[in-house]
Amino acid sequence: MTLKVTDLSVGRGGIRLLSGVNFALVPGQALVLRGPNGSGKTSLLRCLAGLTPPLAGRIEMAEDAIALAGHADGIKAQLSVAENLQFWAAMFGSANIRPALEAFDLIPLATRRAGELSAGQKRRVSLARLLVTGRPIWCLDEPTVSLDTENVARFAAAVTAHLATGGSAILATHIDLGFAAETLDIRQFATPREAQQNTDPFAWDAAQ
Amino acid sequence: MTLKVTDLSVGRGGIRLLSGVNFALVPGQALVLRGPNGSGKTSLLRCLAGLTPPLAGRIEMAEDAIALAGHADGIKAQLSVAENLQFWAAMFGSANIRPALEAFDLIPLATRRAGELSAGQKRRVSLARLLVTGRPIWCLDEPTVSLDTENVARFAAAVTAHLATGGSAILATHIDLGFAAETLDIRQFATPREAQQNTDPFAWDAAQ
Amino acid sequence: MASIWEYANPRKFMTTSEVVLPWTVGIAAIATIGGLIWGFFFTPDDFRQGATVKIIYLHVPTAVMAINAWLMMLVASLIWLIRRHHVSALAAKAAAPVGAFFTAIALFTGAVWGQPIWGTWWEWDPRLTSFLILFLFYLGYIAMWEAVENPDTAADLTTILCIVGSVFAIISRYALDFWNQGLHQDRFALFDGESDVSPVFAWPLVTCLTGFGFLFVALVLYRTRTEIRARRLHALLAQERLS
Amino acid sequence: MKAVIARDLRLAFRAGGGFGLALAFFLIAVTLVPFGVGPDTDTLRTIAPGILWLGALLACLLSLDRIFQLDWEDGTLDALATAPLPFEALAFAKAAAHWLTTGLPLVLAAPVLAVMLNLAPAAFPWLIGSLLAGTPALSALGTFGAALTVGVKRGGLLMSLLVLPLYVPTLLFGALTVTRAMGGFDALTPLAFLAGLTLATLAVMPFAAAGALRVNLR
Amino acid sequence: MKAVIARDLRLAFRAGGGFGLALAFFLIAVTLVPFGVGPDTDTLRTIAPGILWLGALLACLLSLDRIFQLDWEDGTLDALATAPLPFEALAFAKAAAHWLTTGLPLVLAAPVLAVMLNLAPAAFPWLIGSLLAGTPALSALGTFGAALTVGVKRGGLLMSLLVLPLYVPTLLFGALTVTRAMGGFDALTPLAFLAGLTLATLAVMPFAAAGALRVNLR
Ligand code: HEM
Ligand SMILES: Nc1ncnc2c1ncn2[C@@H]1O[C@H](COP(=O)(O)OP(=O)(O)OP(=O)(O)O)[C@@H](O)[C@H]1O
Ligand SMILES: Nc1ncnc2c1ncn2[C@@H]1O[C@H](COP(=O)(O)OP(=O)(O)OP(=O)(O)O)[C@@H](O)[C@H]1O
Ligand SMILES: [Mg+2]
Ligand SMILES: [Mg+2]
Repeated sequence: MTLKVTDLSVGRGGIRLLSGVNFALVPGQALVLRGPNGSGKTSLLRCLAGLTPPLAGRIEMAEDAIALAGHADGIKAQLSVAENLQFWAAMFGSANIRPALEAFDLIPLATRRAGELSAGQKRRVSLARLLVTGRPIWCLDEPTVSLDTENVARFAAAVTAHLATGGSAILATHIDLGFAAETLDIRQFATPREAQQNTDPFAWDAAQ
Repeated sequence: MTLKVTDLSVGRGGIRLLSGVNFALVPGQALVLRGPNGSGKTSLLRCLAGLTPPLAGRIEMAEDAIALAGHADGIKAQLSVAENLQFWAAMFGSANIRPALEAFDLIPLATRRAGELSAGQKRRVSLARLLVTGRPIWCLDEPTVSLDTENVARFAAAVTAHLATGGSAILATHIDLGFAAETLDIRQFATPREAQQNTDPFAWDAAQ
Repeated sequence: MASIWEYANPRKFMTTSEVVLPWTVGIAAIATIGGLIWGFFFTPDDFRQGATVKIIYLHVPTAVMAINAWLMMLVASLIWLIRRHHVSALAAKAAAPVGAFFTAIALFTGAVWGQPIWGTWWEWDPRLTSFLILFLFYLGYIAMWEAVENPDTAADLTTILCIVGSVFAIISRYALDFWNQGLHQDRFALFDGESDVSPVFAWPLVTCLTGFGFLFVALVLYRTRTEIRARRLHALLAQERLS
Repeated sequence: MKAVIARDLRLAFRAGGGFGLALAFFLIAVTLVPFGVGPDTDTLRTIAPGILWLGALLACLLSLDRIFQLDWEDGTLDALATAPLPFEALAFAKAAAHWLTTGLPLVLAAPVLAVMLNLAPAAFPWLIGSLLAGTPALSALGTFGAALTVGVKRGGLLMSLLVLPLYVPTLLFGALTVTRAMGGFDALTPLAFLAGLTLATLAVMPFAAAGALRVNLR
Repeated sequence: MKAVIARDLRLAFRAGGGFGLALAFFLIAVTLVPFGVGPDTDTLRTIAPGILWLGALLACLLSLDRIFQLDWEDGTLDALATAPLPFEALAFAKAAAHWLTTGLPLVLAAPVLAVMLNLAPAAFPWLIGSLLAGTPALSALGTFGAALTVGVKRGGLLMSLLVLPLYVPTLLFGALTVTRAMGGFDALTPLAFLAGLTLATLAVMPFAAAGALRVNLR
């Protein structure tokens, strides 16, 4: 279940953002992506999750290993919290959603319409979805946004439990995650200007 | 320009969340609302901004004093960053947007389509809007979400400058804002159960 | 050895088209203007239709080119789909408005023609109607290009649209034949024995057909060059941002 | 207010904003009719006024969801609520912008389609006149419907349900004007009614719309 | 796949989801026609098949933007992309759900409206038959259109511009079946064509739609 990335280069909107990205993620490991706004964390995660094809390089991992939780919550306002999770459980073929509900203290909210939740409550639902997927590799984009300290702790507990059971996680964040993990500063992969050029066929001999 | 709140009670979705809220906000003062997820920070701010009418109590302040920055960014994807701000400038009758752009280092992004910005970059645009409004009282709901440290500092600078010029701000947040301010824990206003009942005319003699 | 695909490189294309463009323009101008003058002033009036028959010199070439334009777009799109050559995608984009324009002219001249012949400006004749639908497909295709920001995404989406659209354009043509039997002139062979167009009319018509063919090529080349310049501008600006 | 109109027009011209799309839809909708009812010219001529008016009406309808929905989803409405511009003015500005991007193009395109449905030449000026007098009402009523349904996700269909009945009088007088002109009867009376209706709508609707908006923002 | 259909149906039944709205729109649109073209019964009878088919078509069209747009905006599509279910199956499920909530009700409601437009009784079974055979194609093509325009904000109008031309053959054969049945001609041939067309569409469209989705998610 290791994720191995070699010489990956990632683009967004026709621009090459990152190049020569190399890292490996072994079971039980958590990797935190750090970098200033607009440095390409989200783009990298979307690329790992297979949403955007890489411009170059290889991503080696098992089939259907990744679960993604992006900036958007992916919650249906009309459905109750439980119904939302049940849908994802059905999609990923996992049986019961109770552990997920308990992990993020969602039992009291289970019957509420998801549209009537506060920002942080919505966030917890979308994090609970990760447990339901049963996927080994978690790609999380700023997971602790608008969570209070208590729920940050719950999140940390969930992640450590996931790691303990041989899972792994790669997280992008600017704020505290509530647990210790090795960080990867992606500024080192920022594409230098000259490399920039030959990605776009229309930018021939641009002035340096 | 003082904002004075007396015996305010706030509801959301037919439920009374907060009651007996009392505080005053004088020029040059910043007040940070703290409280767990779902405690009613957003609801309170929306009430102060006049979006939801209070269930009871009074909010005293001058006409057209408030500028609100909520969870949603309020940015038009098709327009450039500058165009977005120009629109708000026109709406609030303020002249030029340059200081706002500079305050959040948006000059390099000014011509970019707002839809192509990263989460933190979008956030900065919506914060820049506050400067453009020229309103004295800022209501900010988790303003520093998905900002990197550098931009949190910029935000702190903008707020302190605003306070220095006789403005005031009331902010809801879970994370560090980059500047010191007195906090107001809203849990003390949480509506007790018995008070809860008689708000809803259909909940007569419910079991205690 | 130089493969044809080299011309799909934008830079190569710009240099080559720069040389080719003037010639195509020249031929287009000569053939079109010459053919039209020949047709309008140096051919006898038709015994049934009188002078109105001369519209054929505008009507038929535009009509034929309108269809060929869509075919060219289809081919270009497929090339983009298979070989990812940006120029071919841009060529398809550039051809669309030209094709739509030709279609409009064919419909308009047809309408003008129909007035004296059928006594009505518009008939829901299968041929005409299918052209109207073709026009709608052009509009949709152009709108799709306009609507999507990212050029590569737009190219892919319009390619899918173009393929599906072609299939349905053909289906609707047959559906229409089933729906209403038309008044319209059938396709005709120009020079076989019992041709319904005497060589007197045929030769200038052929000249016009070639003329409009080259006109199309010239216009597409020109617009493709413009599109490439726009993309280049975009790319260079993007780089400015990064530094 | 000018700022709002200007912005909406700009958004409409931008990629994905879809200026001229209403026009294209009008064209298609009218083109589809003969496929449905058959190519017979006389039938088409008789139903031409109704079809043209229905087409215009539907083209308006389909572009209504742009009016408030996006501003609501991305929080722009919340911010606008705190702005000095009252919602009444906002509603009016929105309606105006919608008419400029939808109604006006339809008016200009109608004659072409009238030819295709071979409407009687005598009725052309009346067609244009009635559309000019009627479409503003469609935009105004549409703005009201949009304001009512702004809270509902994908309210497009619900909105058409609410709005279509409101459109009936406009449709009636509009189509009647053209039919009468075609038949050589007095077409001025329905046209006058139509104009009056439109003026009344424009006068009242902004307030209703503003009220609906306030409720939806709670 | 069942999960997707079940969820979409549930969403449709929930507040704002708008089950039966398509139906209501169908009713209103068709009832508006007499206002437009005048109450003359013979004219109405002659155009009845076309109107009914056009009404059904528009009702489908108006509910298309629900298919993918919401899932795209709230990030559900991103998450679905990582799910084991391939996009082809997803597209098919979406089309099925759309037909169950839109096409099917229309088929059931059509006879009522047919009475209102006093369609010839002989044509009733053919009307129902043609709608049954045709509407699935409308849903499938609509899904494709929705997939193409999912990235475009408020792409509703653009989508209709793309989809309506694709609807032409279905509309032609569908209306023709009924008209012919009304006139007492052979109506089986167009119906056969219609059915064939639908089957072909259902077979091919999921792949086109899936392709479009993948492109849009990049
Ligand atoms: C008696 C009058 C007309 C004659 C003799 C005539 C003749 C022709 C001829 C010879 C062609 C070329 C066919 C080909 O592509 O091989 C053509 C194409 C066309 N005509 Fe006409 N036309 C007439 C009236 C009209 C009218 C009234 C319209 C209405 C707009 C019209 C619309 C078209 C269209 C759309 C095409 C292209 C269709 C195609 O090439 O498949 N024509 N016409
Ligand atoms: N949809 C898009 N189209 C084009 N460019 C984009 C798009 N989204 C983001 N970008 C650009 O790509 C770069 C990287 O964006 P990305 O969202 O990956 O940054 P990020 O590290 O996630 O930033 P943040 O910490 O603010 O979330 C930014 O410069 C941004 O402007
Ligand atoms: N639209 C709504 N309709 C009904 N109830 C709602 C709605 N939005 C929020 N609530 C409920 O009101 C309570 C307060 O919500 P609010 O958003 O004010 O909390 P908050 O303090 O902002 O939380 P967070 O820190 O997560 O943003 C929560 O229990 C929430 O479930
Ligand atoms: Mg990000
Ligand atoms: Mg909140």
